[in-house]
Amino acid sequence: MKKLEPGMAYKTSKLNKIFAFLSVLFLMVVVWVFLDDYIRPWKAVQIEAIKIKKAKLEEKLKKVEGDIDEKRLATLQTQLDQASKKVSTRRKEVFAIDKELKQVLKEIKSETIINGTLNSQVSARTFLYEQVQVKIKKVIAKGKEPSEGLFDKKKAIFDDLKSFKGRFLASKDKMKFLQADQKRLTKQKLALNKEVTETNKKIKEIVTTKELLELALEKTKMGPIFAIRNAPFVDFLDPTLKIQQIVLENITDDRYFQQVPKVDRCITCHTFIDKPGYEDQENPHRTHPKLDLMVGRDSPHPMKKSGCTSCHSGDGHRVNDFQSIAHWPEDKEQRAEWVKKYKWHEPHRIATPMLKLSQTEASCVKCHQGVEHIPGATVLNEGRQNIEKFGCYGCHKIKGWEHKRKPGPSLYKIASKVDKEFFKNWVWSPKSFNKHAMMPSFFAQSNNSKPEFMRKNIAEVNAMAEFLWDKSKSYRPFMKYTGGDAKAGKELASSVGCMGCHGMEGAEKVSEKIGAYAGPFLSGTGSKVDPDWLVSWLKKPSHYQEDTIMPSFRLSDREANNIAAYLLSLKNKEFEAKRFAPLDRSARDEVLLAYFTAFDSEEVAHAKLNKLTDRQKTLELGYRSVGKYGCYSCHNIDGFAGRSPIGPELTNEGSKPLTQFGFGIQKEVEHSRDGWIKAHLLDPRRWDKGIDKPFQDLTRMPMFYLSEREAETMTIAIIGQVNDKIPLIGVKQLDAREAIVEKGMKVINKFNCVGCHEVDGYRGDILAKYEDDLNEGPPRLVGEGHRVQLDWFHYFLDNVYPIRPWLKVRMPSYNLTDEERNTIVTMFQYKAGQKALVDRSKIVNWKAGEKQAAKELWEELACASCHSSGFNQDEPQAPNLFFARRRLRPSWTKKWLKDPQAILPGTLMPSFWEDGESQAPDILGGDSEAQMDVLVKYMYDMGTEKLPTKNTKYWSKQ
Amino acid sequence: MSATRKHLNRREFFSYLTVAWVAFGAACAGMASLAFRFSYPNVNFEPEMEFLAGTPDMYEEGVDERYKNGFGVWMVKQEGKLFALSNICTHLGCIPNWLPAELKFKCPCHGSGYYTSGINFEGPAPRPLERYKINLTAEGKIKVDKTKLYRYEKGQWDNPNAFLSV
Amino acid sequence: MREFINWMADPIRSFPVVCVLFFLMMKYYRIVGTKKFLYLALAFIIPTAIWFGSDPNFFTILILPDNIPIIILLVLVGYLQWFTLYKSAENDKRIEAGLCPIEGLPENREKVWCWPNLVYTELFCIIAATCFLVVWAIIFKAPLEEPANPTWAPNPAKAPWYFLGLQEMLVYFDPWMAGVVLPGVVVVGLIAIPYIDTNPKGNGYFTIMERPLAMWGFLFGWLVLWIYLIIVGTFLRGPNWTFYGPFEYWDYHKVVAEYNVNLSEFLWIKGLNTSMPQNMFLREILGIVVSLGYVFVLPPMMAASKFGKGMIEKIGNMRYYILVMLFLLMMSLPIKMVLRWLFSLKYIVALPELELNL
Amino acid sequence: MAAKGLADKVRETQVWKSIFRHGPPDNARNRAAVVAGNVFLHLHPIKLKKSGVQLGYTWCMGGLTFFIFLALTVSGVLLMFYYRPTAEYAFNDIIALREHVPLGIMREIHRWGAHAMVITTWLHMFRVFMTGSYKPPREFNWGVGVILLVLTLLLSFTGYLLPWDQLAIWAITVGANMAKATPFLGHGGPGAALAQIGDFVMVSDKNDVRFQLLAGRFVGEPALLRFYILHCVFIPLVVGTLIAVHFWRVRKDGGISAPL
Repeated sequence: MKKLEPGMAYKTSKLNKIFAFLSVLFLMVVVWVFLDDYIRPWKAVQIEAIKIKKAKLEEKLKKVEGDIDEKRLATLQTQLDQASKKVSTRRKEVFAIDKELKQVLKEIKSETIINGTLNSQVSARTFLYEQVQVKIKKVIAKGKEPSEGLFDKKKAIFDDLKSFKGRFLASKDKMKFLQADQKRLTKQKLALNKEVTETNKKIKEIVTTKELLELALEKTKMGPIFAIRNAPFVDFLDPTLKIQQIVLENITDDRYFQQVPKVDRCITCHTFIDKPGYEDQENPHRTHPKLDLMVGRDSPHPMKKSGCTSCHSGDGHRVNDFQSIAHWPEDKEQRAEWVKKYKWHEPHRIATPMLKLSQTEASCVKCHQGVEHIPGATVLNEGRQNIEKFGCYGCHKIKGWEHKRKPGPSLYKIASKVDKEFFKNWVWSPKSFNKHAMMPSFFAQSNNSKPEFMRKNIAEVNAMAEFLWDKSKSYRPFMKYTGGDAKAGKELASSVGCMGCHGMEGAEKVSEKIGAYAGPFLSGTGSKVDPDWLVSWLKKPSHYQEDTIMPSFRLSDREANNIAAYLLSLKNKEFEAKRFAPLDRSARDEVLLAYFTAFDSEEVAHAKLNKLTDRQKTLELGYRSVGKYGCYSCHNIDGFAGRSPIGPELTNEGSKPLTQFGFGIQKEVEHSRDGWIKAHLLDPRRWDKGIDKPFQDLTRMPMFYLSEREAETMTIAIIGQVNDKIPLIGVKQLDAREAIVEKGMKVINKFNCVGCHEVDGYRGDILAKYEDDLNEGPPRLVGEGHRVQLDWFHYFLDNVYPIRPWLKVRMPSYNLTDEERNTIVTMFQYKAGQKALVDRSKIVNWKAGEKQAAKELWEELACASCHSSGFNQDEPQAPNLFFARRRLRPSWTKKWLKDPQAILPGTLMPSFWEDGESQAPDILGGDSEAQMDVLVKYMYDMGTEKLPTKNTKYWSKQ
Repeated sequence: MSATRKHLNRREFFSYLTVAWVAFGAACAGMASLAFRFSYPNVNFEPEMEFLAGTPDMYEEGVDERYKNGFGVWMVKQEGKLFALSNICTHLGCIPNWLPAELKFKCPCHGSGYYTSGINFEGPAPRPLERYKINLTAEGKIKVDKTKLYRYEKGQWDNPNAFLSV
Repeated sequence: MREFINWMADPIRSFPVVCVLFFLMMKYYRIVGTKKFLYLALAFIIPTAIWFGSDPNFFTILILPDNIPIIILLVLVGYLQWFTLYKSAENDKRIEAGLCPIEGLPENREKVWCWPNLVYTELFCIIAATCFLVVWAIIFKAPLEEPANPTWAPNPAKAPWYFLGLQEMLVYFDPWMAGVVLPGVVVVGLIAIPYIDTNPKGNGYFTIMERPLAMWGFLFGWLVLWIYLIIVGTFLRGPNWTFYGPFEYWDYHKVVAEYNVNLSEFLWIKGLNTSMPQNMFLREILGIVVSLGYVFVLPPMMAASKFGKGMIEKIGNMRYYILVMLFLLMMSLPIKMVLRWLFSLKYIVALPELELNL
Repeated sequence: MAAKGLADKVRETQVWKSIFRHGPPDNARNRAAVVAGNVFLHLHPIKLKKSGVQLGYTWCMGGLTFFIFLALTVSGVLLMFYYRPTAEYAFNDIIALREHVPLGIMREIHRWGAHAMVITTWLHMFRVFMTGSYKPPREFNWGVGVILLVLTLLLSFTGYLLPWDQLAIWAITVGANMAKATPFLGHGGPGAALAQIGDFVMVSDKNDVRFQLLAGRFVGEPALLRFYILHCVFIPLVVGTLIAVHFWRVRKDGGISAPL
């Protein structure tokens, strides 16, 4: 052991060495902290952004420089030189003015001082004077006489004040003179310099853009000042690289105890998101692709009001790395790319990861609630339409969908419509009867195909049939099928308008194009329904079911029989040949027993079962099975009114914690909300795969055989159903007008008016059939509330008569209630922003010569050649104008005359006043406006007040 | 130990100790400066410095106090010019009151007074009130930008961005 | 191999193994407390640790930021425990030879200047600790999960790691025992140690030979009942507080067959094959008797033994009974654990009517 | 040499002398003066047994615990600049600490420091037991130490709630539910059912010890505020006081222990 100093445990030098080593280590760690804190990924992104901006500016500058007319600039330059020379000859004058101006300015300054002093004196004395006044008043109020001294004082102050006021006003006057002098002199000086100033202005006009660009370019320079501003430690002074954020008061984040204003810092890296001109860049430097709808300053959703994560979801607070924001890749390729580039992994512990880019529209529903259709949200609308098509809302409650009718037909009178054998086979496998059937398949699926399960299922289906037939009310068709011409029937069915709601066998291509889904696809009808029932149904659907939406096409008996003949000719032989297995009583009892033992012991259950008769047992199982499979959710079934739907509510599905989705052992399903929902929609029974479940616990959600696209769009619509509490100010509020329109849209959707009519650009499915000539299809309704008079409209909906008799497609008669009719009419009125009624008595007031001119014009333009009804016996090609008086609004008619193509592109109505040029220059001096006015009057003048009925001959004048 | 050796030892000792203390001091200073930097937030949540103040036809001649409480700005229309006047007294930052009867802004703290134009005429205020950048957006709305100041004494009130001609 | 370790790690098996290891360590501390042993152990532990870490499932749990302190703790405890044994072995050899312990050597009892010796030492520790802490902070981010949501509990919901021993106890005891009584007893017991341990030897130096009872008792509580349970709670308890082997994936849906039965049910249903008595005290009579016996009969019985007599002679009645009570309460945890694993015993006394379960 | 000359000159100025009243500590007198004359160092004895400076003996765990306590105090005070203990802001402020507040590792230093303090405290106790240093005359100081250990755990536990995330609220919920089971005082504990006279329930979920701890029936905003005050003010004050007692007793009980 080495000798140590006395009283020392260690050698001092050794201690010092350790101290030195540790201190240096400490210093290094501190440097590390500095760097760690300073280097943040978003800074690199912002520097990249500056570089991009610089490149863009340089490019622009080059272009602008190229645009500058060098020659002109040179001439201006010489002009400027000349001007300067000229001006310099006036130096003497300028000098004199300058001298004078200096004197005036000096005087102004001195007068300002005097003025200010006087002003303060006046204010002070005013105050004193008021005080004395108050004193005097107080004395008087006490009932005493104020002393003389007080009055003297008052007078003294007043005199003083008056004199100051006088001086103050004099000073102010003087100021005004002086200021006028100053103005005059300045003007003179400018005038002397005029030539130079003007030339300079011209030069500036040419180079100003360039100079502005140069100035902007200067700002993108990353020189020493830039480095210092952003250097560590001093970057609190005024950094150029900094976190940018949007604070939203009207949209909040849910903190469960409290709603907190949303803060989005996405723009820290997505620098150009709201700036047009960067569409060609890679993310994050790209401009938002839909700037006119989103993010843009003038769009309906400006960035500062709507933020980013309100639509895209994700953790907008975070900026430090790519991962923490919870970005989510669109597909496998992007996922691989991100993993490589950003070491991306699925975000943990974040309640709302970002939506996939293609699913962003899901968020629209957050704020746009209670509407049928969200303009611009194409994919979402498609998804919602699919939800309607497949009737998801029947079994799953979704807030805002309560008004929808039950997706399936009523089964109240089922026994008179189809036979039992058909029913059983149909329920067992709807697709085997009609591959377009929307009824989903419950049986013979992946999870219940075991013989043991099939046996029980067959018993259930048999029991359900018995139950329904037992409950079915009797119905007697009012018409007999007498046979008909199937060919004529087919022709009629495909042209009269059936295809607006139904797809049709034999016209698959057209059906697919139209994509109608309000009614069933007409296939194999002959193997399905009773002929008498069919004719009666076609003739008058409400006879069988009061609340059906199927309208009457006012078919003659012949026509009805023809269509029936055609539909009955559609047969599915294969299906007809099917024989459903008979009721297996032991299987029935087994299933029933399982129900009973759920709450009772075996013995009690057996006793209960044995108490029932054979029939009762079957009916009991039927009742329970209808309940088990939730048939009543989609169909009206006697005895189930008021039962809540069978499926879980979907209103907040998009906010359900991921851990609450049962992924089972399905490892190939993407571990995300949308992944689960889509997989579930495509094959609901997949979760049972590889799991041994008892019969009663099998997944019951049926198989819809959805296409990939349908499942994807429906998923988007469903994940948008979140429970984010958006404050009222953040939600799109329907104003009174929009609310009325929305109410009407619901009715219009219910009766599927949009299956045939395109309403201001919305749907009009059947028009797909008339691609070649839109005029052959049902009229497009553009500004319909402006076109027609409301009382007529109301009348028409109740008493449909043919307006365009040359069309093969027919406007059917609906079974509307008064309220529904009113709703539709007011909807169109508000949609077009029109007043209720037209005072027809005031339309026609002829001035001298007008009527004559109108008549000439009528002849000249040969109106009657198309609007022939009532004028000649020619085949009409346009509506009967005698009835226009009640139907059309004058203001619309004039607009229509002016430019029909602007209202209905492709219409046959010619434009007689193209670009305001009249084609009849000699009438009324060729004044287009006047011509249109008189023509409108003429039409109303000859029209009749009478309303036509369905029996009115359409060529009549009455 | 010989004298030289002792001397050497001493030098060696001294240099190690110096390194130690210099590094230690630097590290501590670094820590302290980090703590200092910590007290400057990088983002803040104060109200927006830019706001829309309606349309020019909303204003009557004189002083308008609509945007005073929310944004700290008087909108003043005078002699065909509309401008946005700061409501912060140039003396010590109090907020003056607008006295419509006397047509002046009067600061309650130390009695500075300003004309409608914002020019000071009494009390201790060293210079006129500041004006903010004001211009029209494409939709014809008035936009006031408080980040840009115009000061009378620097001759900046004639800047085309300091007022709107109405 | 991994399967085997997963299987072994289950507390049912690993607890006895740990107990045996502890026994071996204390018994042969003179072998354990040699540098040669340390090197051998390191040669074994380091590759093993690397092998463990190479498993993705275990690695995920291992580097959870909140588990880092536990790893640090384990390394420190492991080394310091060995160091203690090493020092003790050295001292005990000297004491056996009739020498004083190393700390008692005159050169170690010499007085030295506080400046620079102590002040420098402290400064070194401070700088080193600061560096360590800062580097730790730079490398590992503090955990932050979703915002607090009172309507939805994450799975598993774990207490802070230093309380995981207590949370593990909750598996075997009702909250009032595991959460209130036992921690209270731990604190009171710790405070009482100096007043119970009257052995004057071993003050100021490392030794095991001179104070075996204190060392065995304390180290059992510290290593087995505290550190080991924290390890179990951190690394081996997953969602639903279900057991997961170190190499097992934390599957939220793992179900473990577990059905526990009360002692009273054993007695009446299985033992006597009758129905449970209505009166709750009668129903639980066996458990009550056993518990009271454990607390009140066992100590005097032990006092009557030869060992007990010796103890009482040395430290007196009062100290003896306090010591025995503390010891019995400490041992109640391993006893309950073993009973749970062997017989699926839930409660010895089950009086849910009074919220009194044991 | 020049540097040395400068240093000597500095040492001769009035300012230096007014602060340091002794020469360089390279002789006995000055070494004593350094320790005795400095308010921060006079906690130490002037001379101590050699084992007291040997890391192999002390492990320096007590000293480190104290240092970490100080480091936590400083970082904690700085964190308070940016943290508001309300349900509305707490979580966002914690995010802010990482995302945009300068020195983004401040929260990490505080959190890991808290864990480190728990570890060093335990190891300190471990060492003290191993060397039998609780034996007379140090029994009382051992007791103080045990209480300090409990308080350290409580400090850490109360701080656990402040980030106001799922981890925090549920860890505290689990922890606070233990208080519910306190015999006689918690409404879920044995004996609570006895404290009832007719309709008058003396121990229920709205007046038991858990309610007192959380100022409510569940972990909500009042609990957050309460834990914040306990974490930042109350427990640190108690700990500080007890640390003073602890150190005082270390000196008075004969310094760091050594064989008798």
